[in-house]
Amino acid sequence: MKIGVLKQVKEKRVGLVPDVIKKLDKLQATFCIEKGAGDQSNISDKDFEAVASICTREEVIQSSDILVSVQPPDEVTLASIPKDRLLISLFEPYNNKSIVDQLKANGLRALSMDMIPRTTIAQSMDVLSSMASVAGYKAVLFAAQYLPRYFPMMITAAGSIRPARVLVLGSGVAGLQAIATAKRLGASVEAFDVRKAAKEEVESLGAKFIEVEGAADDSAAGGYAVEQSEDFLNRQREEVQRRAVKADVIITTAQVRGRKAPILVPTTTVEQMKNGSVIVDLAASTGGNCEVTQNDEIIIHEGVTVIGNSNLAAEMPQDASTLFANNIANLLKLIVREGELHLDMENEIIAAAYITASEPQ
Amino acid sequence: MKIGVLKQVKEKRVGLVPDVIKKLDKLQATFCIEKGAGDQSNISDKDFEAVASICTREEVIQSSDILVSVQPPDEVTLASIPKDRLLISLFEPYNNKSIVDQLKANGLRALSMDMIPRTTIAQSMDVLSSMASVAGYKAVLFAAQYLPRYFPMMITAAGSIRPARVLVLGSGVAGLQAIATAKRLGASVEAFDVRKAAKEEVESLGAKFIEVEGAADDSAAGGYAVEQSEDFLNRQREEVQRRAVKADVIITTAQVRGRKAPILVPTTTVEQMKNGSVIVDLAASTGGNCEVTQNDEIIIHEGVTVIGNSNLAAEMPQDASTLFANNIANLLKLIVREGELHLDMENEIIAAAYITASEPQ
Amino acid sequence: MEWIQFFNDNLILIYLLIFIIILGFEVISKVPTVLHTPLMSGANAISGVVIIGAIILIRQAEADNYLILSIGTIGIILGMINVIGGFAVTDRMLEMFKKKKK
Amino acid sequence: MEWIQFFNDNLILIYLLIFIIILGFEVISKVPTVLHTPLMSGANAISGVVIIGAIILIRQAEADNYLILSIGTIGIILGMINVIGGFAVTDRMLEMFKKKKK
Amino acid sequence: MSIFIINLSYLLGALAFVIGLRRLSSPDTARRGNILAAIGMGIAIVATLFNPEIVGSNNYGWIAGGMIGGGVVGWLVAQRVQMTAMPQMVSIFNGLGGACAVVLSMIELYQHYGSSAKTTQELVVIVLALLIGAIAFTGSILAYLKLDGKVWDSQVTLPKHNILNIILLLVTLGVATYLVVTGGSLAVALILMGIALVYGFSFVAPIGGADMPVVISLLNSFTGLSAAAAGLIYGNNIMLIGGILVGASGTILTVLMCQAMNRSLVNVLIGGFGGGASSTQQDGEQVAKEVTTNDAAIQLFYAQSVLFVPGYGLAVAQAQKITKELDDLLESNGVEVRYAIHPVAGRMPGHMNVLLAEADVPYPKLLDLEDANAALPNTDMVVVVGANDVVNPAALNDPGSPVYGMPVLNVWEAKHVTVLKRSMRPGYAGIQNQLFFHDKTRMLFGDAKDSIQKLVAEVKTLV
Amino acid sequence: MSIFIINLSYLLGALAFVIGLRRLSSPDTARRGNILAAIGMGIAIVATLFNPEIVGSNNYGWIAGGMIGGGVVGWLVAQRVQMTAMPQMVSIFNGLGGACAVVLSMIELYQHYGSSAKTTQELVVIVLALLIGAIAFTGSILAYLKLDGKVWDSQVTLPKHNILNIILLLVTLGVATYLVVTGGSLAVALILMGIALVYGFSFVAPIGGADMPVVISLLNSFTGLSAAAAGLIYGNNIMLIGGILVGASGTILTVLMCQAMNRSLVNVLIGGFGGGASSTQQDGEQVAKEVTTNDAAIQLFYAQSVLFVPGYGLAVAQAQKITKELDDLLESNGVEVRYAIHPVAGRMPGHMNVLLAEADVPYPKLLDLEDANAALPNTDMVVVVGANDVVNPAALNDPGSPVYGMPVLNVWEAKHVTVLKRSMRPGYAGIQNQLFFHDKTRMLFGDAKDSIQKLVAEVKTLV
Ligand SMILES: NC(=O)c1ccc[n+]([C@@H]2O[C@H](COP(=O)([O-])OP(=O)(O)OC[C@H]3O[C@@H](n4cnc5c(N)ncnc54)[C@H](OP(=O)(O)O)[C@@H]3O)[C@@H](O)[C@H]2O)c1
Ligand SMILES: NC(=O)c1ccc[n+]([C@@H]2O[C@H](COP(=O)([O-])OP(=O)(O)OC[C@H]3O[C@@H](n4cnc5c(N)ncnc54)[C@H](OP(=O)(O)O)[C@@H]3O)[C@@H](O)[C@H]2O)c1
Ligand SMILES: NC(=O)c1ccc[n+]([C@@H]2O[C@H](COP(=O)([O-])OP(=O)(O)OC[C@H]3O[C@@H](n4cnc5c(N)ncnc54)[C@H](O)[C@@H]3O)[C@@H](O)[C@H]2O)c1
Ligand SMILES: NC(=O)c1ccc[n+]([C@@H]2O[C@H](COP(=O)([O-])OP(=O)(O)OC[C@H]3O[C@@H](n4cnc5c(N)ncnc54)[C@H](O)[C@@H]3O)[C@@H](O)[C@H]2O)c1
Repeated sequence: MKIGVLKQVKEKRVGLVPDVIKKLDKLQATFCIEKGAGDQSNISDKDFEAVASICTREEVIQSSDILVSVQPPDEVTLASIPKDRLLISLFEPYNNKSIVDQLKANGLRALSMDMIPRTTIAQSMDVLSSMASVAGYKAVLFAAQYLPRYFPMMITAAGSIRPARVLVLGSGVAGLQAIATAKRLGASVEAFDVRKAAKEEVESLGAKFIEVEGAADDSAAGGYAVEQSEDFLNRQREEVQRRAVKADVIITTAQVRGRKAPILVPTTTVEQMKNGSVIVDLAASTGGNCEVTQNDEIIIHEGVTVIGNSNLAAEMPQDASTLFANNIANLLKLIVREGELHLDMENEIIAAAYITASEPQ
Repeated sequence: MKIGVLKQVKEKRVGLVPDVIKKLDKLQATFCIEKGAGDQSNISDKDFEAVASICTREEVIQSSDILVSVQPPDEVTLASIPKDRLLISLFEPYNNKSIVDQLKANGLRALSMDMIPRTTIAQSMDVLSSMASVAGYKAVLFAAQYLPRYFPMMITAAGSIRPARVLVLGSGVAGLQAIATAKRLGASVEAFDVRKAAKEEVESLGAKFIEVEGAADDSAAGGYAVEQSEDFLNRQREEVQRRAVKADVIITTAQVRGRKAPILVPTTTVEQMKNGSVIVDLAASTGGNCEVTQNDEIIIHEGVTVIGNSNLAAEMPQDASTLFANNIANLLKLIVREGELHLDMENEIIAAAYITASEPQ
Repeated sequence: MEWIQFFNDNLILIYLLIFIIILGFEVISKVPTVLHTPLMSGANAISGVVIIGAIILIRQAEADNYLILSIGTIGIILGMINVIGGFAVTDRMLEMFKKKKK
Repeated sequence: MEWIQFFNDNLILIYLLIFIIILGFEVISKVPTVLHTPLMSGANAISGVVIIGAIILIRQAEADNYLILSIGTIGIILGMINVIGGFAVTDRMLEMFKKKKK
Repeated sequence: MSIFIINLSYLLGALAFVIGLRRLSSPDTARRGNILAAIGMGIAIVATLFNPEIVGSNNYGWIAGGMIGGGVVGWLVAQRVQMTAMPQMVSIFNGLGGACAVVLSMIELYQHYGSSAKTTQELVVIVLALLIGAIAFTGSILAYLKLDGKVWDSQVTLPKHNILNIILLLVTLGVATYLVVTGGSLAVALILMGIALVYGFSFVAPIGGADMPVVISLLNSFTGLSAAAAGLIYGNNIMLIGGILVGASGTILTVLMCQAMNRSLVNVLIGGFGGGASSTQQDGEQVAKEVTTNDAAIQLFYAQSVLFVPGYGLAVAQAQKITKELDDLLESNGVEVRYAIHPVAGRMPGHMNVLLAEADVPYPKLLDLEDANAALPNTDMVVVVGANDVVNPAALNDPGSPVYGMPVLNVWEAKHVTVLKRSMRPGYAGIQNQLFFHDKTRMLFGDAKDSIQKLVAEVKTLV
Repeated sequence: MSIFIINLSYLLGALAFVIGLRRLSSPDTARRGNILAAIGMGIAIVATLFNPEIVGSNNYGWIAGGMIGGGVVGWLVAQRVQMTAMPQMVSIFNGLGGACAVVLSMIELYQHYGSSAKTTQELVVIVLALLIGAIAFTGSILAYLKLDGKVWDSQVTLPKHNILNIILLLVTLGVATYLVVTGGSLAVALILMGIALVYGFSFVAPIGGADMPVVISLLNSFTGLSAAAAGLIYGNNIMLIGGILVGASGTILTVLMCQAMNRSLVNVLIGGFGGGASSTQQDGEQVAKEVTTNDAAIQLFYAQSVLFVPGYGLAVAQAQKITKELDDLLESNGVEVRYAIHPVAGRMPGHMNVLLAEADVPYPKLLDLEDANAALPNTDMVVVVGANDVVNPAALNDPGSPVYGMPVLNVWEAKHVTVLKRSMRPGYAGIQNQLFFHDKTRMLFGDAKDSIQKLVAEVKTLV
C-alpha cells in the first residue's frame, strides 16, 4: 500500500506533513511525496525524506494506491491517474457539481473531506472545522492588519483611542474563532447567527449576541444552517446595517451549504461605513455575504477595504497543513488496516464522504 | 497666524487631523491643509474642510507661519520655504547630521519632535512614545500575519498546537507594547533589555524577563540606553541565540540614540532558527538589530522572514496620525499664544526640540 | 479554709460566674474590626448597671440622711449619664450600618 | 405557686442553666459544615456523662442487691461504650485534619 | 476539703466540656478539643468514683467490671469501624447513652415503688429522663439500621405515619402524666417505658434515609437532655451541665445541619421527602449520587492531585476565572492542580484554550488527551466542569453509541470524580453519559460558576 | 409573687444584656442588639425601683431628680457630640460609671465606720469596687483628655514612669490590704481612694495617644468588674451578671483590638511606642496619615461612588484581577465603581488598558482624564492603586516642579482619598507628592495586591 501526496499548484498547504506521517506506522503503508510539495508550508523535502520517499509527480500519480491532496487535482491530472485509485481531497461536490461525474468518468474513487458528517465522533477528521478555525483566526489578523486603527482601547498621553468595534456575522466555527481572537486583541465584539444554539456559544466567549427574531432553525440539517425567508433576511439586513455603520471591522462567515451565501451586507451599507473600515468575507467563494466582495481579491470600495477570501487557512500554511494532515491521518486510520484498503460503507463517516458511490448520495 | 500641513510623499501619516484641529481654537490660528494630505490616512479633504482651508502645496508653503509635516520636507521644498518660518517635523538630527545645517542655510527655524525630552511633563508631545507604541503593536500583527503558525495554544481534534514563542529584544515603549500584544494573542513571551528598570516593567505585563548580568545602565542618559561593552554584547548574543533557536518570532527594538543599533541577532542565529519563523526589526533604519535585516524590506533568509521596518506606525495611519496630531497640538499649545508665536527658550522642552538654535545643542 | 467553705457553699454561683465569663468571651470572639468601637460603647453602657446600686442605696436610706442621699444622687446622675449617654451614642454610631440593604 | 417558689429558691441554678443553654448555642454557632459529623460525635460522647449516674447508683447500692447491681452494671457498660467509643471515633474522624499543615 | 476537691473536679470537668466543645467547632483545634472533653469526662468519672459524699457499699468490683467491659468494647468498635460507617457508629453509641438513662430511671422508679418514695418533682424529672432516653434509644437504633442499609424507609413507614406519630406522642404523654399524678405502679412504669420505646422507633420511621445525620444530631441532643434530667435526679452538677450543654449544642447543630441542606427541621421530621428524590437523580434503574459542596471541598483540599476537566459548560457559565481561583487556593495548600483539555471540548477548536488563557492559567498546566489519560490513574480527584461528551465511557465500551471509537478522557480511572453540571441533560451529542452513574462519580448540580464559588468558600473554611 | 416578678425581670434583663452584646458583634444586628441591651437596662432599673424587698424610705424624689438630670445630660451630650469625637465620649461615660462605683463603695465604707459594720468578706468586695472604680474613673478621664488633644503624652509622663506605676500599684494594694485586715478608718478609706485615683491617672499616662481606644476598652472592663463587685455588695444578680459580662467581654475586646493593631496588650500598656511613629510617616515637617485596612474597607463599603486610580504600581503588583474582584464586590453592594485612567499612567501608552482588559473590566467603566476630573468632585472615595506622578498636585500649583503644567487627576477634589503603595518613595519622575500629606488622604502601605486582598476580605465581613 502506497500513499502519495501531490504538490499543490494554487494552494500553500500540503496534504500530509512529516510529523503526522511518523505517527502512521501502524498503517503498514509507504508514503511518496511529490518533490517540493511542502515548500509553501515551510516544510522542506529534507524534512519529508526521513519518513517518506520524494518522487516526481509522475511517480506519485502512477504508484500510489491512495492519492492525497488539499485541493482536487486538475482535469489533466485526473485523466492521468490509473483507474480505481482512491483520491482524498476537498472536492466540494455541493459547489462543484461536475466533479463526481468527472471522477466516475475516469474510473476513480474519491473520499471528499468536506462531506464528513459534523458529528462528535467524526470531528477528528473534520477539516471544515479545523480549517474554519484557522480562517477565523486569520480573518481577524487580516482585519487588524488592514484597519488603519487600533483594535484595543488605549488611553495615552497622545489621546484616547476607543476599542475597535468588530461585527461577526455567522457564528459557526470560523465565526467563533474570529470572535475569540478579536476579543483577545481587545476589540468590542458583537456577533450574529441564525442558529438558536449560537447565542449561548457566542456568549460563552464573552461577546454580545445580536438578536433578530424569527430565524428558521432546522436541527435536522446536521448543524448546518438552512436558508432563511426573505422577510427575515430583510430584518436582519436592517439590524446589521444599524451595527455596521458603527463598526470598524465586519467579518462574515455565513454560509448555507450548496447554495449561494446570503447577502448580509449590501452595497448601501458598505457605503455608509466609516472610511478605513475593513470587511473580511469568508463566504466569498460562494458569492460572499457582502455584495461588493470579489472572491480572492482585496478591493477598496469607497474607503472600505473588502477582503474576499474563503481560503484564509492557506495563509497560515504550516499549522494549517499540520491540522489538515491530522484530519487525513485519522481518516486513513479508519480506512487502511494492515496495509489494505477497507472502505466500510456501513460506517456513516465513510459512506458520507465516499462521493463516487453509484447510488445517488 | 497660519499653520500649514504638508502632504507627505513617502509617508502615510499626516501631521494634523480634523478632530484635533477642532480642539485648537484657543490658539487663534487658521489652518491650511495641502490637498490630499489625509488621503493615505483615510481622512478625506472633505473632513478637513470643516476646520481648515484646503490649499495647493505652493499656497501652504508660502502662506503658513508654521509648517507641520511628519517626515521633514525634501531639499527642494526646504529651499522654497520663505525665511524665518518655523518647521515642525521628525528631523532626527542625531541620525541625519546634515539637516540642521541645511535648515540654517535656508534661514529656517525648526522644532524636531524627536528631540523632545522623555520626561513626564513632555510626554503629551512625545511622538517617539506614541509612535513606538503603535509600532510595537503593529510589529506583532506583522509577525502574526507572516508566521505560518498560530500564536495561541490550541488543543483541537486535529492536533495540539503549542503557543508561539515570542522573543522581544529591547523593552522600551515599542518593546513593551509588543509584549502586551503578543501576550494578548496568546503567545508565550520572553523579553530582554539592558536598562535595570526594564525587568520590573516587563514583569508588570506578565512576561518573562531574560537576565544577562553586567549591563551598563546610565541613568544620566535621560532614560535612553547607553552603548554596551563588547563583552556584554557577546554574552547577550549567546543568551539570545539560545532562546532564538526556540523562538517562532523575534521582535527587536533595541536602539541606542545617535549610533548604529547593536547587532543582537547575527546571521548564524537566524540560520539556526526554525523554518517559517519571523523576525521583525524595528531598529532597521539605524542598521537593524538583526544582521540580515534590510531596511524597509521584507526578505526571507533561509526560511526565516525578516521584516525590517522602523516606521511601522505608518502602517496604521489613521490612529497614528491622530496620535501624532495630538502630540503636535500639545506642542503648539506651548508655543502659540493668542495667535502669536512664543519660543520660550527657558522652557526645557522647547530648548531641547529647537534644533536650529545657534549654540550647539 | 474559710475560702474553701465559701467555695463549697456558693458552688452554683461560682459555676454561674465562670460560665458568664466564658459566655462573655464567646459572645465577642468574632467581631469584625468595624464594630470594635460601637461594641465597646455598648458594653460600656451596660456597665452603667452600677446605677442600680445607687438606686438601692437611696431607697434604703433614711429620708433625712442628706449626706447619703446627696452622694447617692450624684451616683445616680453619674450612672444615668453613663447608661443613657452610652446607649444613645452607640445607637448613633450604629446608624451608619442601616444605610444600605443587601 | 409551688413552681414560683421553686423558681425563687433555685434562682441561681436557673440562671446557670439558662446561661449554659446560651453558651451551648454560642459555642456551636459558627461551625464549618466539615465539622458537623465530628462535632455531633464529640457532643454524643459528652452526653455519655450519664454514666456517672450509674456509678453513683452502684456505689450507693447494697452489696447484695443483685438486681440493681446488674442493671446498674449494664448501665455502666452502655454508658462506657458511649463515652469511650464516642471519643475514640471522634478522634479518628478528626485525624484527617492533621494531615496537612498550613 | 475532699469535698472541695470533688467539687473542684466537677467544675474543671464541666469547663473541659465547654472548652472542648468550643474547640471542636474549628478544624484547627478540633482534635485537641475532643481530647480535652475526654479528659473532662475522665476527671468527672474519677471524682465520682471517689466522692466521699456517696455512701453505700461502693461495689467497686461491679463498677470496674462494667467500665472495663464497656470501655474495651467501645474502644475496639471505634477502631475497627470503617470511615464510611462513622455516622452509623455515632448513632449506635448515642442509642446506648439513651439506654443507660432509661436503665437509671427505671431503677429509680423501681426504688420509688419499693424502698424510697420520691416527691412529685423528683418523679417528673425521672419520667422525663425515662421518656427522652427511651426515644433517643430506639430512635438511634432505627437510624443506625437505616443508615447501614439494613432497613428501607418503606419497610417501616405506615400510611399516614405522621398522624400515627402524633397519636403515639399523645398517648405517651398521657401515660406519663397519669404516672406522675397518681404515682402509678411498676407496671405502669414498664408500660410507659414500652410505649416510649415504640414511639422512638416510630418517630424516626418516616424520616428519609438521607436525613439520618440530622436525626442523629437531634437524638443526640435528646440523650443530652436525659442525662441532664438524670443529673437532677442525682443532684449531680456535671451531669446536669454536660447534659444541658449537649442538649443545647445538639439542637443548634441540628438546625445548622438542616440549613446546610437547605431544609427546615420540620420538613426533615415530617419526612418522606429526604428519602430519595432530593439526593439522587434517577435514570430508569440507575441512580446518580449527589455530593454536598462541603464534602467535595474536603475531597479537594485533602487530595494530592486534582485534575479539572473543563467543557462547554465552563464556557457557558464563564467559570474560568473562579476555576483559576480555586486552582490557586488549592495549589497554595499543596495540592497539584492541572487541567485536562479534550480536543473537542467546547464548541470550537481551542475553545478551552481561549478561556483558560483569559484566566491566566499557565500553559504547562494544560494536559492534552494523551498526557491526561496517562496522568489519570494517579489522580486523586477529577472535577468535570460542564463537560459531558468528552468524558463519556460509551465511546470506549458501547459499540452502539454514536461516539463509539472516539478517544475520551478516562476520568473514571482516577480515584474520585466530581461532575459539575446543572442537570442530567445530555451534551452536544445528545446521549446519556454512564459516567454520571459510575461508582466513583458524585454529581454537584448547579451552574458551574456558582458551584465553584461555593467550593472556594468551603475550601477557605478548611485552610 | 411580686418577688418572682422582680426575679424574673432581673433574669430577663440579664438575658437582654447577653443577647444584646451578642448582636452587637455583627453589623447586621448591632443596632437591634444595642436597643435590646438598653431595654434590659430599663427593665432592671424599673424592677429595682419597685422591688418590695428593698425596704427604706424610698426617697423617690431624689431618685427621680437624679435620673432625670443624668438622663437629660447623657442624652443631650450623646446627640450633640461629633461623630469623630465618639471615642472621647465613650471614655467620659465610662469614667462616670467608675465614679458611680467609687461613690457607692465610699458610702458603704462610711456606713461601715458608722452604723453597720461589715464582714471581712464584704470589706474585700467593697475595697475591690472602690479600687477598680477609681482606676477606671481617673484613667478614663485622662484617656479622654489625650484623645481630645487636650493633653500630650509628654506632659504627663515622667521618666521611668513604668517603675513609678509599679510602685504606685504596690502602695495601693498595700493600703487596701491594711484596710481590710485592720478594718481601718474613714481616713484610711479616703487615703485609699486618693491613691487609687492617682494610680488610675498614672496608669494611663505613659500609654500612647493612638492606643487610647484599647485603653478605654480595658478601663471599660474595669468598670464592669467594679459594677460586679458592687453587685456582690448589694446581693444584686443583675449587677453581678452585667458587670461580669462587661468585664469578660471588655477584656476579650481589648485583646482583639490589640491584635487588630498587631500589638500585644503588654506592649500597649508599657506605652510610648504607640504614640507617634508607628501610625504616621514623616517627611520633614509633614506627616502622612495611615489608615487601617478595616477603616478603608468601611469607607469603601459605605461610599456611593468609588474611583480607582491605577498606576504603575498596580502593574508591578499584578493587582488587576483582585482589583476587579473588589470592584465586583462593591458593585454588588450598590457602590458605583469606576476607573480613572491617566494618559501616562504605567510605563507604556495604554499600559493600564492592557491590564484592566485582562481583568475584564468593561470599557465603559474606564474614564479618561477629562471625564475623571469632571466626576471627581462627586466621588466619595478615590483609591489610588500604585500611582504617584499622575496624581501629583505639584503639576497644578508648584511652578518649580518638573511636572508643573501637566494635567493630572485632581483626586483631592473627591471626599476621601486612600493611597495604596509600599512606601513613601517617589515614582518615575522622582519627586515627592504633596497629595500624600493632604488632609483628605490616608495611606495604606504594602504591596497593592496584598492590600487589596485584605480590603476584599474586610469588605466581605461587612456584607
Ligand atoms: N470543539 C469543537 O470544535 C466543537 C464544535 C462543535 C461541537 N462540538 C461538540 O461539543 C461537544 C463538546 O463536549 P463537552 O463535553 O465540552 O460539552 P457537552 O458534551 O456539550 O456538555 C456540556 C455540558 O455542560 C453542562 N452545562 C451547560 N451550561 C452549564 C453551566 N452554566 N454550568 C454547569 N454546567 C453547564 C451541560 O449540562 P447541563 O445542561 O445539565 O448543565 C452539558 O451537559 C462534543 O460533542 C463536540 O463534538 C465541538
Ligand atoms: N505611560 C507611559 O507611556 C510612560 C512611559 C514611561 C514613563 N512613564 C512615566 O511613568 C509615570 C507613571 O505614573 P504612575 O503614577 O503610573 O506611576 P509612578 O509615578 O511611577 O508611581 C508608581 C508608584 O507605584 C508604587 N508601587 C510600585 N510597586 C508597587 C506595588 N507592588 N504595590 C504598591 N505600590 C507599588 C510606587 O511606590 P512605592 O515604591 O512606595 O510602592 C510608585 O510610587 C509618569 O511619570 C510617566 O511619565 C510613563
Ligand atoms: N460535531 C462537531 O463536533 C462539530 C464540529 C464542528 C462544527 N459543528 C457544527 O457544524 C455546524 C456548522 O458549522 P460551520 O462553521 O461549518 O458552519 P458554516 O460554515 O456552514 O456556516 C457558518 C455559520 O453561518 C451561519 N449562517 C448561515 N446563514 C446565516 C444567515 N442568513 N445569517 C447569519 N448566519 C448565518 C450558520 O448558522 C453557521 O453558524 C455548526 O452547527 C457547528 O456547531 C459540529
Ligand atoms: N517620561 C516619560 O513619560 C517617558 C515616555 C516614554 C519613554 N520614556 C523612557 O524613555 C526611554 C527610552 O524609550 P524608547 O522606547 O524610546 O527607547 P529606544 O527606542 O531608544 O530603545 C528601545 C529599547 O532598547 C533597549 N536597548 C538598547 N540597547 C540595547 C541592547 N544592547 N540590548 C537590549 N536592549 C537594548 C533600550 O534600553 C530601550 O529600552 C525609556 O527609559 C522609557 O521609559 C519615558
